[in-house]
Amino acid sequence: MAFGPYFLLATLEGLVTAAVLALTALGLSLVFGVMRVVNVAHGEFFMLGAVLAWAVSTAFAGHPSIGFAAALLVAPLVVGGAALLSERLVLRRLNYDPEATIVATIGMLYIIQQLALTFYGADARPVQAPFNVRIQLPWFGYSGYKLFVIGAAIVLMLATWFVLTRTKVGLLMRATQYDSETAQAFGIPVDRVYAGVFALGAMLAAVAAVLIVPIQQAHYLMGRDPLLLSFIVVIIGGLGSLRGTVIAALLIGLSDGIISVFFSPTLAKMLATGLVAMVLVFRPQGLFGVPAR
Amino acid sequence: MTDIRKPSSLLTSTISRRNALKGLGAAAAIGTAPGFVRYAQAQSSAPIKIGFQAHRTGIGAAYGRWYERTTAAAVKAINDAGGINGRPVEIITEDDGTDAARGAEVVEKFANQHRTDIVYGTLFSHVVVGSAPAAGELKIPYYVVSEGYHVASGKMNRYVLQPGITDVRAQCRSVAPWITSNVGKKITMIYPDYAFGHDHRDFFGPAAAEQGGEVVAQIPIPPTESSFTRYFPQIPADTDVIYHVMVGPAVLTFVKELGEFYGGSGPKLFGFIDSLEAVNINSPGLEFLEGSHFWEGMPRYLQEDATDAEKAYREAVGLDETGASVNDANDVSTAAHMFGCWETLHIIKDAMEAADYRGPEDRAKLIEATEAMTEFPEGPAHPQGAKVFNGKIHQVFGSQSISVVENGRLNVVHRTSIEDGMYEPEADYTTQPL
Amino acid sequence: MAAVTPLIETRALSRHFGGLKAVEAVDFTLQPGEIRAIIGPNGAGKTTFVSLICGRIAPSSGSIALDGNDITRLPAHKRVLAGIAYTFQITSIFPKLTVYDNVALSVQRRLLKAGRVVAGELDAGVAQALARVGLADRAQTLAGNLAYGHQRLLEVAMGLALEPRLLILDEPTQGLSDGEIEGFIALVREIAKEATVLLIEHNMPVVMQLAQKITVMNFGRVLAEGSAEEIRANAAVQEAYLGTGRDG
Amino acid sequence: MSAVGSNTRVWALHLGVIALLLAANFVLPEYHRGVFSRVLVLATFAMGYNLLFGYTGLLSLGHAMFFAAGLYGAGLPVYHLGWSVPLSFGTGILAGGTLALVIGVLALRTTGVAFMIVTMMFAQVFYLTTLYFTTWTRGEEGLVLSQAMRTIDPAGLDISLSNPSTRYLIALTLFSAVLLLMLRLVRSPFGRTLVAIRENEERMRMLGYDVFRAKLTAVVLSGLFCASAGAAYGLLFGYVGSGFASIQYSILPLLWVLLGGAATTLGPLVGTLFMFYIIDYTSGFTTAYLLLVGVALILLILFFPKGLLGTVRERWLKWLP
Repeated sequence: MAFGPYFLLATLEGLVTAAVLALTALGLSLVFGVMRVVNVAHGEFFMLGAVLAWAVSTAFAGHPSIGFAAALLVAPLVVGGAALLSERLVLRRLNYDPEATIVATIGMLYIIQQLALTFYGADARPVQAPFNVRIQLPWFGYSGYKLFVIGAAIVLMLATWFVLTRTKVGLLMRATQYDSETAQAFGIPVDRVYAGVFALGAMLAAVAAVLIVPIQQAHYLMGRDPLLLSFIVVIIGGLGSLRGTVIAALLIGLSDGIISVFFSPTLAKMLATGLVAMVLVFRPQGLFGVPAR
Repeated sequence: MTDIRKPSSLLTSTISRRNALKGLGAAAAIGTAPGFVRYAQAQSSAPIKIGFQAHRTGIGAAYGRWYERTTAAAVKAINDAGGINGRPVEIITEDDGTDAARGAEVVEKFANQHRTDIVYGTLFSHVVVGSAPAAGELKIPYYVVSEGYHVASGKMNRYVLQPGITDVRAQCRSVAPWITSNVGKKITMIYPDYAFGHDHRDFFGPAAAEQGGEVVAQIPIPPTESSFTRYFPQIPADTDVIYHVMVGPAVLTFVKELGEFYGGSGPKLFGFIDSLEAVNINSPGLEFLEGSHFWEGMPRYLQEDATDAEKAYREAVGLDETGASVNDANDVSTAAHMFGCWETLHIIKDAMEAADYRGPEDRAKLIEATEAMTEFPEGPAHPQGAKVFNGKIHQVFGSQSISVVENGRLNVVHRTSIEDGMYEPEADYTTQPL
Repeated sequence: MAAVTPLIETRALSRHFGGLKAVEAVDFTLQPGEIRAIIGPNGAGKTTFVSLICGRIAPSSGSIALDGNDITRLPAHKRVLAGIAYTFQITSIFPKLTVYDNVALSVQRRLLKAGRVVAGELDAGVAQALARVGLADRAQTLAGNLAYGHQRLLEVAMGLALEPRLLILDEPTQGLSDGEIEGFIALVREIAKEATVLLIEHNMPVVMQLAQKITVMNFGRVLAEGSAEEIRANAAVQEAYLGTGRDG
Repeated sequence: MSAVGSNTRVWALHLGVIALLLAANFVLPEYHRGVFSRVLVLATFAMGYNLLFGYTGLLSLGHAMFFAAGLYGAGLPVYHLGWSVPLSFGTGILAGGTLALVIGVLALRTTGVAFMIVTMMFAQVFYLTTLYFTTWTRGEEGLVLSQAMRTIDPAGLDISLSNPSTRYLIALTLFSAVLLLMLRLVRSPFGRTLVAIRENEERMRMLGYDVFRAKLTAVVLSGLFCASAGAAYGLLFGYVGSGFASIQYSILPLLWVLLGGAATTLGPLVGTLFMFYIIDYTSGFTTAYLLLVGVALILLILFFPKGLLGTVRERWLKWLP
């Protein structure tokens, strides 16, 4: 294939990766930014979203778009509920101590994985896309649904941005993120903000997962890669920076896709990962973070 | 030694319970001291314990589930027919988490804690390789059902055997002639970028070349990958056939994206069913596989010419005619591999009986008896078909099926001969001390 | 010119944060043995200025010399070894370690510089520093459990234990009671016998009692410099600071 | 700080633990002796991690690369070049130390969570490298070091590392050496320096400490300890594979250390043993053992937030190092 179309394809693929990654990472970034805890179970919330999407969509007969729409609604709600529960039962009692939270969320990771294995099974299961449009370009065919995923992610990101910057809820979150003690002093229910943020973070991961399952199947071990990549995106983007998160997701999604045009795939992955690490080494505050002083 | 090396009638699956008991009686009669007789009788009722290293969790869990079912069915069949040397077989299962390090620990647990007679059952190559040193050191026979080329390569040790499933090197070789003469000569290979994929790369290419084929491109995919479309442009335009072998849950994506990329007009496909084990071939997104060909270790769908042994095996394991569980049509089996569990357990039975195995002190004899085996005829013990065993490299060779996807079914179009897959052995375990 | 080389001399020292000129073109000299106070309204750049001297912050331009040797590019820890000690404006101690351990870290640093750490010398050094600030009986308390005033004293003790040539105290009396301030003034006089003291202070009576010379900063620049009387009389200072001042 | 009385007590405790472990070689049932052999090596890995995480306060998620550097650094020469066991053990440690130096210089430019992510990414590169050079490493599948390769033969003495007792004693020797080194280290001025850096880095800088250098030293020492564990693991148990370089082996030492008690000398051993046996035990009676492990972790951290020994120290034995 000629270089031009090849590059176009790599870019499209990179955009899909970036779209899903941005949503997942945004959830992690919120939790990380506001609560200052590392949620190792974030990837499992993603997986749970995918598994639920399968369960919900197969429960609906008829046109696949009905099941998909239902999944898009139900999966995030259930995952958010689960996250809320674990926040109330565990994280709050740990006082959000960073190290204790790591152990606790590793524990949650095991629990969620095992429950998925027991009740869902070890198989990779596909979910039907709400529509099946194959767009034939002069050089290759491309999935119309993938383009939809990019669009949907943009809409969801905009909605989140709106909530964070234009609503009272967003203000409470930002105030808590800025300085939780002062926020508490000003009568902001920090405790409830934390619970809400944790649930919202998980829901964003779940939404991303519902969007991706028609492309990548639901599997009980699918949470690891999104977790690692999300962490990278959050840090590269700069903590708590929505714009940074999006740009970092684009950077990682695209670099991964485009470098693979030039090198053998595994070597490309090595280079892309090393390169992104070096960005962080020489700009430790991330691309859009403010230097400590 | 020389005696054992000759195939005897005991090695065939025709052995009946009465014969086994007769053999036992003879053995007991040989022991002259009263103490010995008592010992033999006590032994005779105690079960033979087989440690089953299972992938219950981790990436191999889908295979592990069916390996467990097949194992349970085979053990039931063996016990119903009188057990091994008249003793019942007991399976003790430990999860290895599909992890190499845990695999070795589990082998130690079997040998030293559960005191099993042997260890058996592993599929994933890294677990086999990780566990092999422990088996060798503890001198406990380790029968794997893995299809990796590790055992036959000579890199394991004398206690590791693979008598129930053909290795990947032979699989590659045996499908090469059919592909080059029926599908196309210019071949692009897509395979995972680690050892299993590299075996395909290293063994299929030369085999295809021998047949006048040519590998025009090799596309290794990193194992951490979950999306594949961007690799497809590397497939040369003049490719006749894409040879794909992927494992792990991402494979559905792979197949689906291939379909989106080419629509109906791409090169022909030849794949290893490893990709789609435990996956319904009629899953959404897989429609474009229609008309493509697959290697199958054993047919997933019940074929019209299925032997009686095959039908009996399928019934015992609980497979419906589409290769799914009789209890749940969505619970698709790993039919192309799991037959190896059934056959391996029957080989263990035959070898134990040939070695007159009584307990862990006879493990060396058991290894020698297994090494002495040469041929397994098709039958209830070997429903997948006849096989030839090479005791020097501890590896069995059988015929392979090539199937086409027609109307959402996999129909066998060709069966390779055992000779198609044979290669020059590169090792000899029998020279190693026991 | 003068027979004595200044202990600290800065030339055109500046530090900008984005558009903010926190410190701008400051020429400053400090003679050995002085007690110098730096005063000025909040945001005048006092803390940034002393941070430039001790090396916590790198300057945007200008130079700093210690004993006539340029130390502009010297990292902070080497400046400490060269004799510049800094106590933080916001108490910076090791709250989870004992008072003893806090001071021991200073003594250990001094001993490591000289050679090796011998347990006896360590104990003696810690005891001495704690005795000088009056915390000898609190050695085994966790520093985080000390009362605020005592934490400030601990900070000073950590600085003292380094046996510095220049001790920079950043608002040391903030949050201390009147009684504690009395003791503190005596302590600084005691310290000044061996070391030069550079003090940022808001409490004017303290400044007036201690400082031989006062430097007034405003908007990042030096507004005036002189004795207590001169500063009192300076119209610019009155306007900028004392006139609207907090403590009169 | 350390009164003479507590000094004796501390050494007595550590030597006592080592003596107990030595005695265990002769009384433990065969299976558990094998388990302890592995745990001792893995606990050494955890101790190396603890030096950096527990004492210096640097949370790395990339320590699998140091363990694996030791594993491959020792395993590849043995396998491909036929080097002797002691020599390749040395190259394994050297490989880990060199890697730690390079990674340290780069990663220590970052702090906090960025440090965690950078180390994780470098480790990912290392992991992919072991896959990329499959020709040499056999990647995921790995290499078996045969028993013949794992024999030390000084002056005609044939010492096989695959003999259970020999293996146990070698593992114990390594563990004891690193444990006593750690004990000395954390009670030395350098150890106090690391702890103080963990507590308040800025203050340390302003007390005249070269913080970067101290942290780099900690990274290198940590890398050396972890690599020694990796090298020993490969040589003692005869398997070298990419799995040991995966993220899982970066999370495990963190988990072991947090369970046992961060910044306690014996915590890594306790945590590793505890984690091993809880998995071994629960997997015996349920297939859903990960569920129980998860619940156990959460309960543990709720009721023993400082880890097992950390809590013991906090509540009862204040003198525990």
